[in-house]
Amino acid sequence: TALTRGGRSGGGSGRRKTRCSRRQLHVNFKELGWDDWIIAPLDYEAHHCEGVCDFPLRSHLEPTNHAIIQTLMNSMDPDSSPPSCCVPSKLSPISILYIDSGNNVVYKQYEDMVVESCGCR
Amino acid sequence: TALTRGGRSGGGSGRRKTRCSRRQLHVNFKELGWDDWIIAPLDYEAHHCEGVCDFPLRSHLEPTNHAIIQTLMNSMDPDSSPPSCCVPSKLSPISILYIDSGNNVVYKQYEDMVVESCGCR
Amino acid sequence: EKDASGSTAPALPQRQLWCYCYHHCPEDSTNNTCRTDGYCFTMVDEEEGGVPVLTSGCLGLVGSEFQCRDTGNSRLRRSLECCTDQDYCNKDLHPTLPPLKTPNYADGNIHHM
Repeated sequence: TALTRGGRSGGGSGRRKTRCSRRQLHVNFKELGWDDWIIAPLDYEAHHCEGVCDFPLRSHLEPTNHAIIQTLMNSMDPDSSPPSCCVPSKLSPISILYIDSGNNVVYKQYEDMVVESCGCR
Repeated sequence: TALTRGGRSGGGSGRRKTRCSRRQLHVNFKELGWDDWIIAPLDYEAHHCEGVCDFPLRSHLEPTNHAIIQTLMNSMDPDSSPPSCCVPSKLSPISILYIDSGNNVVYKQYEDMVVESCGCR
Repeated sequence: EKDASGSTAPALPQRQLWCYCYHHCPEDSTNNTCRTDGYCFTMVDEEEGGVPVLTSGCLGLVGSEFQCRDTGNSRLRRSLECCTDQDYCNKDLHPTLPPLKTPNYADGNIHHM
């Protein structure tokens, strides 16, 4: 069979594996029912990480040695352990204006609210 | 139906979900075919993280704000995003004695080789 | 220096290396290239259906001793080669799938009818 480049499978109907990458996740505080204490913003783009972490783990996924070994073990024997998992490797904060329990209006920075990049861990 | 304590579901046949925790993963360098360059150790206990990250994310899982919000969004609409993932939150090194490309015997510490604790990210 | 599946431990490159990448390049990649503190690689692996697929890209320095050596015992056949001698060196890597492993029958258990 001819070698195919890039695509998970050549011309066939092969299922294309989507690898670990950053995806969209729009968070609406109103839908969460938090508009009774959050003034602004009422929604924001948080992103999330999703996709397979398969061998070899590319450099932009910043794998740890453990993630690499776990991925190798999984490729040898899938029952020995799951593959490593696609999770946020870099996060950033957002600031929220809200009403606290003492009825004061507070403007506070919440850490680790937005995914900047994903990795395999 | 009466409230029950601890069990995922009452007396019924409900499947008990295993939560995010540290599990065993014994790594055998010989089985990986690396005994031609690794002298010692030839195997070690690396552990791995596995299990569900469901609401509420307990404190020992050290969730980020993003993981908490993603878990909430997933519980509201499972199609919006996957749940947060059970991954190593603390890792430790091991030292390996090996033969390098110049045929020298080297003793080197490899970071992040053993899972010490797991978390939801 | 090129490192096949082989026994040599890769030397430790210091500078940033440019590599060709096909399939699963970083989000900010341009013209199918990526950059790393470690190695370029090219791999041929066999999909579930047996179709050999060629992929290439960047591997970080962390864990390169493990990934570049790979394991000869993965369930699906694959062959990965790493290089670091010059930018885009993985353009010249042409790994080939290892031969199929013939299942070993227990001696004497085969009865010829």
